[in-house]
Amino acid sequence: MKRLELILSERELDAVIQAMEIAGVPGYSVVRHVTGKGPHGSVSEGMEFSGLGANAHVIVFCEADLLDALRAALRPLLTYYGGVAYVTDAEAL
Amino acid sequence: MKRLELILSERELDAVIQAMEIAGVPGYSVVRHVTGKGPHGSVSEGMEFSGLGANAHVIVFCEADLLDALRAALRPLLTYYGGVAYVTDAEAL
Amino acid sequence: MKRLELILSERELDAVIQAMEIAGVPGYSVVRHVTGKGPHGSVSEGMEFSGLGANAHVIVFCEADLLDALRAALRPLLTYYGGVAYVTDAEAL
Amino acid sequence: MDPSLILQNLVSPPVLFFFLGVTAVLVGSDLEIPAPIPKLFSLYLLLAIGFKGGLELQHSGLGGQVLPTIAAAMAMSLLVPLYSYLVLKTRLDGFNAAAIAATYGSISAVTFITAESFLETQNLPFDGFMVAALALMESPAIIVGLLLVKLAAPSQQAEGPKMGWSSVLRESFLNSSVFLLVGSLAIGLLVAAFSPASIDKMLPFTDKLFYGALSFFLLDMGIVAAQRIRDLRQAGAFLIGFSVLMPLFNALVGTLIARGLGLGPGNALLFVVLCASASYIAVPAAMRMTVPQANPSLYISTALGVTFPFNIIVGIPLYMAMIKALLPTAG
Amino acid sequence: MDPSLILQNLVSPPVLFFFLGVTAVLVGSDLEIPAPIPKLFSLYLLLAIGFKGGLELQHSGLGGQVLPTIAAAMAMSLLVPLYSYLVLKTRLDGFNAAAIAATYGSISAVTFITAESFLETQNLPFDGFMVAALALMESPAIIVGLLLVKLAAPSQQAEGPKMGWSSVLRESFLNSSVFLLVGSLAIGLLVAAFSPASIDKMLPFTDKLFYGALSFFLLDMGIVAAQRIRDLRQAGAFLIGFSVLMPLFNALVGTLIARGLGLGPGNALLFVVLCASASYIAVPAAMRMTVPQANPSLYISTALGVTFPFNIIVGIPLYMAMIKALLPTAG
Amino acid sequence: MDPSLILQNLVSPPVLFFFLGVTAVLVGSDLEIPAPIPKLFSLYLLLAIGFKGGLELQHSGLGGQVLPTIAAAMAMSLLVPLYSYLVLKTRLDGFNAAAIAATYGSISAVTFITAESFLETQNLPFDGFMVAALALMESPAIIVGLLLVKLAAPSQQAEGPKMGWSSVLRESFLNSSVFLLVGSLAIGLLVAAFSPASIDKMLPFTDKLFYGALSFFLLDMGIVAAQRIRDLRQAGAFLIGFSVLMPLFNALVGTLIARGLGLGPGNALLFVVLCASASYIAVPAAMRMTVPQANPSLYISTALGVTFPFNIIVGIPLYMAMIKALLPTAG
Ligand SMILES: Nc1ncnc2c1ncn2[C@@H]1O[C@H](COP(=O)(O)O)[C@@H](O)[C@H]1O
Ligand SMILES: Nc1ncnc2c1ncn2[C@@H]1O[C@H](COP(=O)(O)O)[C@@H](O)[C@H]1O
Ligand SMILES: Nc1ncnc2c1ncn2[C@@H]1O[C@H](COP(=O)(O)O)[C@@H](O)[C@H]1O
Ligand code: NA
Ligand code: NA
Ligand code: NA
Repeated sequence: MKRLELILSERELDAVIQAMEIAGVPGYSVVRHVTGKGPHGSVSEGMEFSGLGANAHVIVFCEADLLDALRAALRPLLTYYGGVAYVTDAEAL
Repeated sequence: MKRLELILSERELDAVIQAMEIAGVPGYSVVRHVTGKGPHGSVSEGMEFSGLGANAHVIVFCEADLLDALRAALRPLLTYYGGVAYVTDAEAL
Repeated sequence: MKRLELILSERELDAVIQAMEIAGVPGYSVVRHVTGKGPHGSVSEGMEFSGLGANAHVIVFCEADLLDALRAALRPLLTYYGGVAYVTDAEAL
Repeated sequence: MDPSLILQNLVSPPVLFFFLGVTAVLVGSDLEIPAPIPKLFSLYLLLAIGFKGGLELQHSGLGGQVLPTIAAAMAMSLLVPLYSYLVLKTRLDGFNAAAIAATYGSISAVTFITAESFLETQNLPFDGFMVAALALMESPAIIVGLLLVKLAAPSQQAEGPKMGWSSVLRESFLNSSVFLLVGSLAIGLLVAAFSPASIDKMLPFTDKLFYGALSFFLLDMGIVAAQRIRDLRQAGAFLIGFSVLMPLFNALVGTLIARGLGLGPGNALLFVVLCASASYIAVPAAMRMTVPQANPSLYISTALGVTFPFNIIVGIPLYMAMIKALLPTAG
Repeated sequence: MDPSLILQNLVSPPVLFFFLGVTAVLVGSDLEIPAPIPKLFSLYLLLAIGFKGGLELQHSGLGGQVLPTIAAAMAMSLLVPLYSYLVLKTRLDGFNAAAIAATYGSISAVTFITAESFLETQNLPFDGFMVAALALMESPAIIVGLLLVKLAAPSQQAEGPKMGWSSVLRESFLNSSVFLLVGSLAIGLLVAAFSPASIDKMLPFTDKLFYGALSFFLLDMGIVAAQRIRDLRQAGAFLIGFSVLMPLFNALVGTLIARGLGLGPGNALLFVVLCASASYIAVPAAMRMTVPQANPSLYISTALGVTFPFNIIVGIPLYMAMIKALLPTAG
Repeated sequence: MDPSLILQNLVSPPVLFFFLGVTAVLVGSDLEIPAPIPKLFSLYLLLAIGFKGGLELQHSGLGGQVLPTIAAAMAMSLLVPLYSYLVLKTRLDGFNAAAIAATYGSISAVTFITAESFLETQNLPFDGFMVAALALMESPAIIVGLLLVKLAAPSQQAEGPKMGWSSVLRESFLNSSVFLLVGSLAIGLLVAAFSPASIDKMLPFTDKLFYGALSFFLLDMGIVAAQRIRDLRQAGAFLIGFSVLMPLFNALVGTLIARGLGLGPGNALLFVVLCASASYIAVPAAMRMTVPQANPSLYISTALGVTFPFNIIVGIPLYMAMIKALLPTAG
């Protein structure tokens, strides 16, 4: 099994989840209110009241053979909007 | 060292933590307010006001030889209530 | 690539981030409101109103050769204040 | 019946804000009220309704209609799940039937509050002891629901981790909404009896803000209810029909009991609303924990997606008309 | 002009709490108002201002100056981004120029509210229909901003994931702040027309608390604005100059239009503040989603770090003086 | 002494809601008030108490008893930690002794507020400058605590990352609760002096809601305090004894000082409560950061699990009785 994790702006969360569902993930988990820093600068929760939001952390456990479809679906979104995506190995407990 | 991570409903969190403590984990960390989707459907925070709650994300760093005890303690809970548990390799910084 | 993750008290978060930035991390992500238990006892969010805060979960994706600098910068803080730091392998999606 | 009552109810701020929340979801606005803001309002409403009920209960005492009314309310919270279960069992498995049955035996505090606001705009009096009835209907319904599960599926239930009776009873009697409601009621009673000078200092918070806070909360309830509408496809026509017809039937039974008890029109409406409403706070949370085999989409979407809107939009004025028609004291 | 007006404004609680928030950041205090508390106050202020505006709009009706004023406001929200874009394009790329232009075409609800509070302390009357103008200026500015992007950088835009017009229009008309404001305005209208008895029950929440809640929210705005000051270095002297001079110019244009419309001094000030203020709620969120190529630090730090403080501290009394000097009905 | 005073205090809404919170934990209810709701109330209470204190301070001025009282309060916040340290050092290591000592030198704003509410129900007047005393007692206690650490364990302290005096002083004077309190006090002063017309617009928020908001917050404090009771086993009999006897002793010293200052019974009670209460807001947060070697369970569970409940339940009426017995102006 693989563990895919994405960190991206909350504003793009819906688009990313839709893309993942179309790619066929068996499930996913999302933590919102994530702050951080990356190539596009700092992200804080200070503007949350304005609807600007912070980042979201998405975790997906899936079979290795789904990664290609996910890469194809998610890369354009991450390139255009920013955000990171990394994969690690995982095995069910 | 191993990194065990669980995602399950907040309502079962106390039972899971109790089981882990009996199994002898050296520590654990919990993030609440996790949303997601799995075999049992979508989980949102929309009903938080009703006490229904969302999911929790639990992380445990422990020795590999503790995993059998944790598996024995946690599997029945996850099978009955739902939720996922995965293990990855980790080393102390 | 490596995935470094830290869990430590929110009160030390600023010091840890500053140390990481000096060490040259390309980015980081932070989840606050993390509860847990470790060698120094339980941490809840019950005292959040008092400014005592809970824990923070920090994730850094970086090249392996940065780990030595990060270890040197972060070990003293974790030893003095408490908290854990683990590294796993990761590859970009 | 008087159609102006329904219109009157439709243009009240709480109902309009509920509609606004529903509309937000239907048109695709990103309006949301993030957690835990709805919880703040939910806690506030329970605290305020309990406190006010306690103040009034102290004045009315436990004589007259008080104890019979409370007893009748508790009886309804035992009876409704039983006959609901028989209806539901015709189409659903035991777990889901029991969970939905328990939901309809219990009550919706917000529907009750909205009915109180409706009565106030109609200048119809009602009594504080009705809040005690409200508080005492949640626990029996939860217990009946779990008994039904044990009866219906004793073997399957045994497969899971042991769920002792102590945790079931704790969930029934000590779940946060029942606890806060009963506790605030007791505080209201004590304060009215022994510290009347401090009542005036509480009222700006518990009383003056109440209507506005209810309206704000209903904005969120509208959003959440509309988000549940999608789940209704899963529920199907049978369940949707159930979630409109069962409240109507319960309202009729409630009206007849209210008549038997000799309640005035204000208390009668509150009694009927308790019978006709379904819980989406304490019971779903209890069922999620104690009957994980049941599908939460079913009991939440029926109670919150159909019965709740039906009650606050059409039900309350409709039940008022029913009461006016059937109660000798009313009309 | 009358310098005591500026002083008067400086010592009002909302402005003082804004300063307190700024000071907290400057001296390094760890004072923070964690999410989602600011969102609660932001939702509350929009709901309350909309509701009150609706109540008043029902009384004033749509006759007289109402429709011309609203039309003029909408025209300004189209015009301001156009000429702002021309100025900005001299130094910035098309994406950033368009995003900042849209920001200045739109409005700041909190600046508007602060101006209302200022008028109340000056005992100057104003009308509810100005809230309708406020609500209707956000969407056109967003649309113009996106049109400018399409014009300025049609090829680059095409590189990203397709962003259909439907989602652009939804973001313009249905974003949460526009939606809540318009919805609450409509509710206020309906309630004033059909349920006047419930108005008094809403006022403790929507009216009495308003000033204190505004002050509390401005404490947070002070913190957030001061945290943006660091970003101003990135913005540079040109943009800082823009974010003071453009509001002044817009205020002058607004004053002349108000004169042409024959507005009284109260409505004139609100009109001018709408022209002179820049959005840090709806527009930045819309731009972040639809023009990700623009740098949010630029449009947020100018609108929130410079123009907003300038307006609530100096601008409001300054514009009042301008109006007194230029309007025959004032002074 | 008059036992009815204790009874009177026990049945006031704030104390009853505190009990309700404690009860929730003891009986195992899942009632919880999720973060950051308690923070909202805590910020609100500090803002409101500061603002009201500032308004009143403007009227009373700095003459008469004002400056001597404030000086005496600050002296107590230096003295109490010193003699507390000597007592604590007999059983505890230097780090823990210093941290607990600092906690008892500082004050509990909620205890102070509860005492004010108690005085109001007793119709006893008190002055706004007592809030200034409250605000000025937090910082000295933190500084003495850190000095004690440096004296007691100079070598061990050196092992950790360098903690400069600048960050210690910032933590003492600029931590969020001291900053918000002092800032709101200053705003209250300025508004009373220069913008009296806006006072009435603030009062529904800062004044009318206050008592209800305090009661709601104490519900949470009851939950949190009861959750700390488990930690008391770790603290042991010595510390539990300390956390009841030390406040009593400090109250006695405070009463004598109040007598020397010639304070009226209202101000005297507030002064005594400042001396007798222990901080669970600013000081624990400061100690957690600057003395990580001390065990937070010890200083939090004593201040919050024992001293705080003792003070608001028994202490306040007891100290009032003490004052009536010992002050010539009272009784
Ligand atoms: N190297 C990294 N390690 C961890 N998180 C990162 C890293 N780079 C970016 N992020 C997260 O991804 C978010 C979006 O990044 P970006 O928009 O590419 O700057 C940032 O705000 C961080 O939360
Ligand atoms: N494949 C997956 N990847 C990530 N999270 C998952 C996955 N499957 C389930 N989850 C999480 O586990 C929760 C409980 O799953 P379940 O009750 O089994 O549907 C879901 O709501 C998700 O948050
Ligand atoms: N073995 C562990 N696994 C996961 N989290 C841990 C572990 N040990 C400690 N932690 C987290 O690190 C925090 C600080 O630990 P400490 O101060 O060392 O007790 C704890 O409150 C936990 O959230
Ligand atoms: Na019912
Ligand atoms: Na504008
Ligand atoms: Na003290």
